[in-house]
Amino acid sequence: MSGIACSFGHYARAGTRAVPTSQRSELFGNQNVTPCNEDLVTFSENICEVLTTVCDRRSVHAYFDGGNDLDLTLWDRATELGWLGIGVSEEFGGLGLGPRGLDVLFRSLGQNVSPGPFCSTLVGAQWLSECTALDVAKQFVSAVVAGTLSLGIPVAPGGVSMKMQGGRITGESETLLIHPRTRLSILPVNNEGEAGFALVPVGAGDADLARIELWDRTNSIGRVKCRNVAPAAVIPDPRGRAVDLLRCYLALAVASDSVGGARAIADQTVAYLKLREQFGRPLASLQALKHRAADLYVAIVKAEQVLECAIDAADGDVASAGMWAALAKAAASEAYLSVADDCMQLHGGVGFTWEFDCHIYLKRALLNRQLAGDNRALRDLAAGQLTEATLAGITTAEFAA
Amino acid sequence: MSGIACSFGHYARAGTRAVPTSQRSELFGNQNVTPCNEDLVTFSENICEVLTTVCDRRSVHAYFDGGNDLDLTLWDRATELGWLGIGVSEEFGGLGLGPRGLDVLFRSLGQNVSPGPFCSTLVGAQWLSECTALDVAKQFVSAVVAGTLSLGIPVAPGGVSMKMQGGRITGESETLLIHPRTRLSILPVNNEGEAGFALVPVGAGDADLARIELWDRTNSIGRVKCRNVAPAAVIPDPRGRAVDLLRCYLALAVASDSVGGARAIADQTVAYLKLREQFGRPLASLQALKHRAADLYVAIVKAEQVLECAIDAADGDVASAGMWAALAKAAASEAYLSVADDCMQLHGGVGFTWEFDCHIYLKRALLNRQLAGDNRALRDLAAGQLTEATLAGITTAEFAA
Amino acid sequence: MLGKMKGAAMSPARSDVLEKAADPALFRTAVRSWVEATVKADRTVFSGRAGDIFYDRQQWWMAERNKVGLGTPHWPEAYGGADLSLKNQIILAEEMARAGAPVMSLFTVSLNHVPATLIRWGTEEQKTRYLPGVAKGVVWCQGFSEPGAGSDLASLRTRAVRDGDSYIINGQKIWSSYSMFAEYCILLTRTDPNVKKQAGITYFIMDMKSKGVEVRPLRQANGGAGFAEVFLTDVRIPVENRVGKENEGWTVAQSTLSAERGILVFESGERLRYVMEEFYADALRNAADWLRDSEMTREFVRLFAEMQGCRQLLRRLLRENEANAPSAFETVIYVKIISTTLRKKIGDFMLRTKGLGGQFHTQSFDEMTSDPMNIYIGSFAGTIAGGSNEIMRNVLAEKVLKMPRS
Amino acid sequence: MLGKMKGAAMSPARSDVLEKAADPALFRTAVRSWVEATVKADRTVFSGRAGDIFYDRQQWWMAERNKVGLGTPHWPEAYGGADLSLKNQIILAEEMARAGAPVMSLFTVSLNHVPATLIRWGTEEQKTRYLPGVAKGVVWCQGFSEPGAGSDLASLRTRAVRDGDSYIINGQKIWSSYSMFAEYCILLTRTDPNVKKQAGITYFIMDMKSKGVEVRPLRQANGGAGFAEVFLTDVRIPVENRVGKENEGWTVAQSTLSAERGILVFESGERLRYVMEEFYADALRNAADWLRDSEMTREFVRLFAEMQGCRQLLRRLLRENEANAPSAFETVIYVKIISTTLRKKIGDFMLRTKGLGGQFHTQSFDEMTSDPMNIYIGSFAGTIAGGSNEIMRNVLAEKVLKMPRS
Repeated sequence: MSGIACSFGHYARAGTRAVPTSQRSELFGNQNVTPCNEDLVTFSENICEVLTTVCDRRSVHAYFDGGNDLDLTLWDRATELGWLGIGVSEEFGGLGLGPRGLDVLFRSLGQNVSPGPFCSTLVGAQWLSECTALDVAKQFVSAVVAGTLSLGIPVAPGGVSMKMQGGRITGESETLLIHPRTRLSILPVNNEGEAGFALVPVGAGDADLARIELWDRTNSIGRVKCRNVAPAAVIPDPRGRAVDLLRCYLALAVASDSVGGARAIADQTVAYLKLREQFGRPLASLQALKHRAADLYVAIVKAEQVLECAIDAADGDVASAGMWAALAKAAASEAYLSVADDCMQLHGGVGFTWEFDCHIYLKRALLNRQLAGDNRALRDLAAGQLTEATLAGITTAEFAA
Repeated sequence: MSGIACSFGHYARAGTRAVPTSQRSELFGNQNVTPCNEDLVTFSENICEVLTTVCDRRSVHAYFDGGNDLDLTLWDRATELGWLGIGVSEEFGGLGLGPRGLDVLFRSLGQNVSPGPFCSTLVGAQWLSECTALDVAKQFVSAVVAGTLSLGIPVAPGGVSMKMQGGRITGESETLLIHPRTRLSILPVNNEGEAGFALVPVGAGDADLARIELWDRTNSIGRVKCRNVAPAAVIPDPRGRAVDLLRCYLALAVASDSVGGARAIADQTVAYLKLREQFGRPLASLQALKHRAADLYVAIVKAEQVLECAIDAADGDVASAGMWAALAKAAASEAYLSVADDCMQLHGGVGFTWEFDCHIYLKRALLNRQLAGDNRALRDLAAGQLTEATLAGITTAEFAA
Repeated sequence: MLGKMKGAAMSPARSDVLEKAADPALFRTAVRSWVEATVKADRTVFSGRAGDIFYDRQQWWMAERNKVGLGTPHWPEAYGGADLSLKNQIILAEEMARAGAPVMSLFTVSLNHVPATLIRWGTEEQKTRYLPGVAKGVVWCQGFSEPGAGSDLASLRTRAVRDGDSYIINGQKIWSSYSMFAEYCILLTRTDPNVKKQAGITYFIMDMKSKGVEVRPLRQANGGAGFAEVFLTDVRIPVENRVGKENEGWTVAQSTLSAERGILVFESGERLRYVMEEFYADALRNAADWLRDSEMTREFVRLFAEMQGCRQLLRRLLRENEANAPSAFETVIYVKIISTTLRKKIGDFMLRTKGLGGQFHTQSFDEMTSDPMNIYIGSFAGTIAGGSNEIMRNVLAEKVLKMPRS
Repeated sequence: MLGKMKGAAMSPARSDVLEKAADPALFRTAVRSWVEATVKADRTVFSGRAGDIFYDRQQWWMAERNKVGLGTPHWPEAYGGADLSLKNQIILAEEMARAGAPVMSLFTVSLNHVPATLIRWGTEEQKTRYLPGVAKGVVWCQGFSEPGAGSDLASLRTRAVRDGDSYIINGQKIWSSYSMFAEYCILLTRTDPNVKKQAGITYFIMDMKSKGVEVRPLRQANGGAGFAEVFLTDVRIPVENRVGKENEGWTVAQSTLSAERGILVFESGERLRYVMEEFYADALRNAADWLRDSEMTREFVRLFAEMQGCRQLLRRLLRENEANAPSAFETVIYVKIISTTLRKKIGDFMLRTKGLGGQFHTQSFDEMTSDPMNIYIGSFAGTIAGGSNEIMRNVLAEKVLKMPRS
């Protein structure tokens, strides 16, 4: 274990800032400096190491079959190790690594098809930290970092808003990405004519969460039915910036999860092809399968590179960040699905059994395709933004420094 | 040479009906009976045999480079052998084999990337034989069968019509599929408010043909500039049936040409892979290339089968014939292009040279994609017809017995 | 008309439906009205029932078909079949598809593989003993594949050792569909490990109630449990249950495998037609969002055309089979690759039209022919089993295109 | 600022542009204003000229670049180069792309392959004799591939036989770009046919004016004539023109080939960016039909994203090259496959947006960077040459994914 993961561990376990700010900025840089790749790689390796132990194949399968509480175990471990503060800035007790830090975490979680409310919570927290008044943000974001609060968010930001009248919300929400135990959700509202979001307590008598069972059992969604519920906070969004940012962060998270998952199942498949013999030789020695394997990695690298552009843009806070995030999510989730699909095929018969991992990755890939919005809609959005920028004579293809 | 091609040859050479009707219907059946596959196969083999001699690789390349008049040579030979009457019925001196006969011919021409005004002329004649008054049809169609008349037709029926006022046409036509020597063209007109077509003399002083050079030099297109031209005949089309039929026949012709071309270049590529050695063994023994080759044929068979459905429908004169023709053309031209593209790649360096055939097939495939209308437009049309039929409770998936 | 019908009076099972067999149009009408009425009854009998009704419903359906002589419609009369002409078999399959009648998947092996094998290779005693049971609903399974012998079937290692009047079997089979329900199993074993792998294989009929047979259901990726592993420990099979000679089982097995290329696939192609037509009609009825997206409607008509082309290809295969045309060898490869990948594409397309809703898990109890996720995930059974599409490409390249072996 | 600039005063060729090299922002500005002004002049000089102006224009452009010390910008100063940092090389390439400056394709070999080879393996005499000529516009070609040795380069058969102080060469080379214009050729020959194929190869510099050298231009699929066959009959090459030792040419050639993986590809990625951006801006200006078809606009933004991802990947490659990171081996494979197939897809997309008009043959005289048909057909040069994408997949599978050789 290198010093970095230990720092994280120690910092979180102590519950206070164990690593002095100066030392941490040396490690990860401040927001103006792109965090050094090596640090992020080490960080990522450490997360992987933990996930490989906690979230191993056997545990994931057992969770998939309802046989353990891996989601909760993982959440506790993530709290302990400080993962929950990776993106948000230091004033919330976070590490301030922003989109690049979140990418590292979501990629690892994707690699291990990990369950738990990570995506909705950390996307929601990142967004809250940037879109709400500091006192509101502090209250909720700090609780997320401390592991005592998880959040629900819309599956596809930009959908139908709930009506809010006289400070109260009534009605059924659109579909939310939300863990069954989550007690607070970000909901789009139309507050007497003004667009915005509300932070709504969930699970109390007047705001039931109706779960929807998914083919991908590593994720949870549902709808909230509100009867005259008073939100914990309201975030006005008259110009639609907040909804764009929420979609952007969610899209990035799904893209990271997708490339992580794609690489993991591809690696697993190549390993399987090396082991499995047919006609007296390993499948991996067959040229047609070699080319198929090569194509998997080409597809993954293509998606990873688009994602890289999108993270750069979000990290650099450039105007086209939302466009790139939308394109990255579309590219990554499609690559994930095509890779997972071909990996099931390349596994042959066993790949089609419940006991092998293929179907778990495939189902997660299928769900990812729908998260943050349908890919057609996301590309339409991107085309609209590209048009606007082009007409204004602004390029979207400049790299953020 | 089997008796069938000899019959054709003899029949045409004699200029009269040398084969008694009874005997011919025994060979090819009358219109109510699907012509026996075997006869068509023999017929097709005979056409191929002739084309292999007349329209060999060397001649096509020379034609492509402007070094011979293969288009005209081929036209003369086709006239002699009676190919020009293959589709139209006996009252025009034809063989009455309809869409199925035309398919056989166009497929063979496509196989050999043959030049000449076959597509526009035979599609035009078939259409005239069914859409015009018998006397008008007899005049023009018989001339086509006799080899003394070739026709121009719109590249994409359903486009912009020319204005016709007081029996005269003025203006520039849309793009036509038309041979430089062709002297009569079918043009869509708006005849004082009524939609229809006109048969317009071309090449005289008041109707210039402006040729447009194509990447695919085996085809000719151009536009006609009319100055107060009196058409040779007018075909009113108030309900749009004629335009639909023209598009249908053209789409079928392009589809046949496409599957013929695709199969030919695929065969040639597989033969090349067997000859060419690399790393001390034939390329054809490499499994990745075997799978690629297999995929070529799968793509071709898929397109051929859709075309088969479309020919069935046109032959059976079912209501959905136009829909199936549009879908077949889209499928076949896309398959052709993807096959020709991959064949160039599979040939390696030599495939990229002017001396090899790949580029000729590739360019014809690219042009085919645009003939009879853009494939997106054709599929939109098909979707519209499918919707109409479905709403009316009519199935389009019944085979024409 | 009735008087002219060939052999109409010969079979006691001849029914109102079968009596029309001489006239395709009348036969179609008769089948249609019978199947529609019966399937409606099916919905009454089984609607609302809980638990795994698959087995009951399959047996009920076999019994109903039997009542009108359609239990084994494509079999020769000599073995209790209706001996339908190809044309009538096509009509029957079309009408079954049209009515959405249950797919007889429980009986796939008994209806197709068993007769294809026994009629050619079985002893008279074997035919008399086993074939009549099929129409009565006796379920068979296939014991061919093994964990180490899938595409490379001939490398199978389940041992059979002669011991007096019987053979002792030890080994493990996998991907054995519905073996948990089966009374008998057609089994491939290795009797001589010291010769070329194809040369040491022997073919048996195994009673699934034999001591030493253990069936462990395998769960599929889509949650279903249609196949199982079969463990064989000192299972004793009498010599009279051997099919063909010792060590000649590979040749016998070729007959078994040829059963997979006929009317069976045809019917599933026909069903896909109705799935697509109904899907489109539903979309129009509900003014589905995706109809306003031309990218989607174009994709739909493209798939619709592929489906129609695939049906056309299946018709060609049936004609070629009937004529014993050598080209059937090529056609069946195209059918396999095209139909299985088409099913996957259609499943995926439908899934996308449902958006997020396509990801909601529904506990459907039917054979789930029209649930997009089931079509999509289930499609892998098609692209992998029965000679994976990769093997098919090898065969196409080497046997049809004559590309040299590496 | 000027005073601090490392080695600024050392080179007599230091120009106004190069003087800014210490500050990337200033350097960019200087390059931009120089290149824009010069390219505008280019349009004046060459517009309206008939005939094959390719050669003249390339030479003019090299001369212009030379005036500001940018003839061989990435070379070490010791060999007359500007010794630009990687950062500045990137800026230069970006600005060349931005301004649509001519691609220096005539000098691809002399600018990249020749120094990559000679600086490492050449004698002092060879370096002094040949390198300075490059900036003055001396054209080189590459004599590597043969009709029977493309992807399997090491199986080349052009013979070189020692005869006193020289070697006698006989054989045939193919795909030799711009060899019709070349003064010199870097040539691979077989000197020992009796050893492992890689072990008997020798590397030469050949004067193209030598007796026995015959160049026959080959026409490409898109009508261009950029490459040629080179026939060698009893060509005499003096021993001092051998690069490296006899029979060690294969090792030398690896340096030559490594030249293809750097800033050269990077610039072409940058150019693709502007092609796409201008294409979209044009479409908007002209309210092109396809903008109203969401299938097309979605495809465009997908390709736009791929293009951006490819540029990102190229930046990674440059960083890895600079750091001598072993991962560059893997990255360069991805770059090759992704950039070449992307170019093809973009060409095809643009073609489709033009409908039938895309099929009209235009007699464009420029390097045709933005004609869709030329991009599309020309893209095959990329997917085939420099190790076909099929070879790349083999290497990726075997060397990176460690899948065993068959």
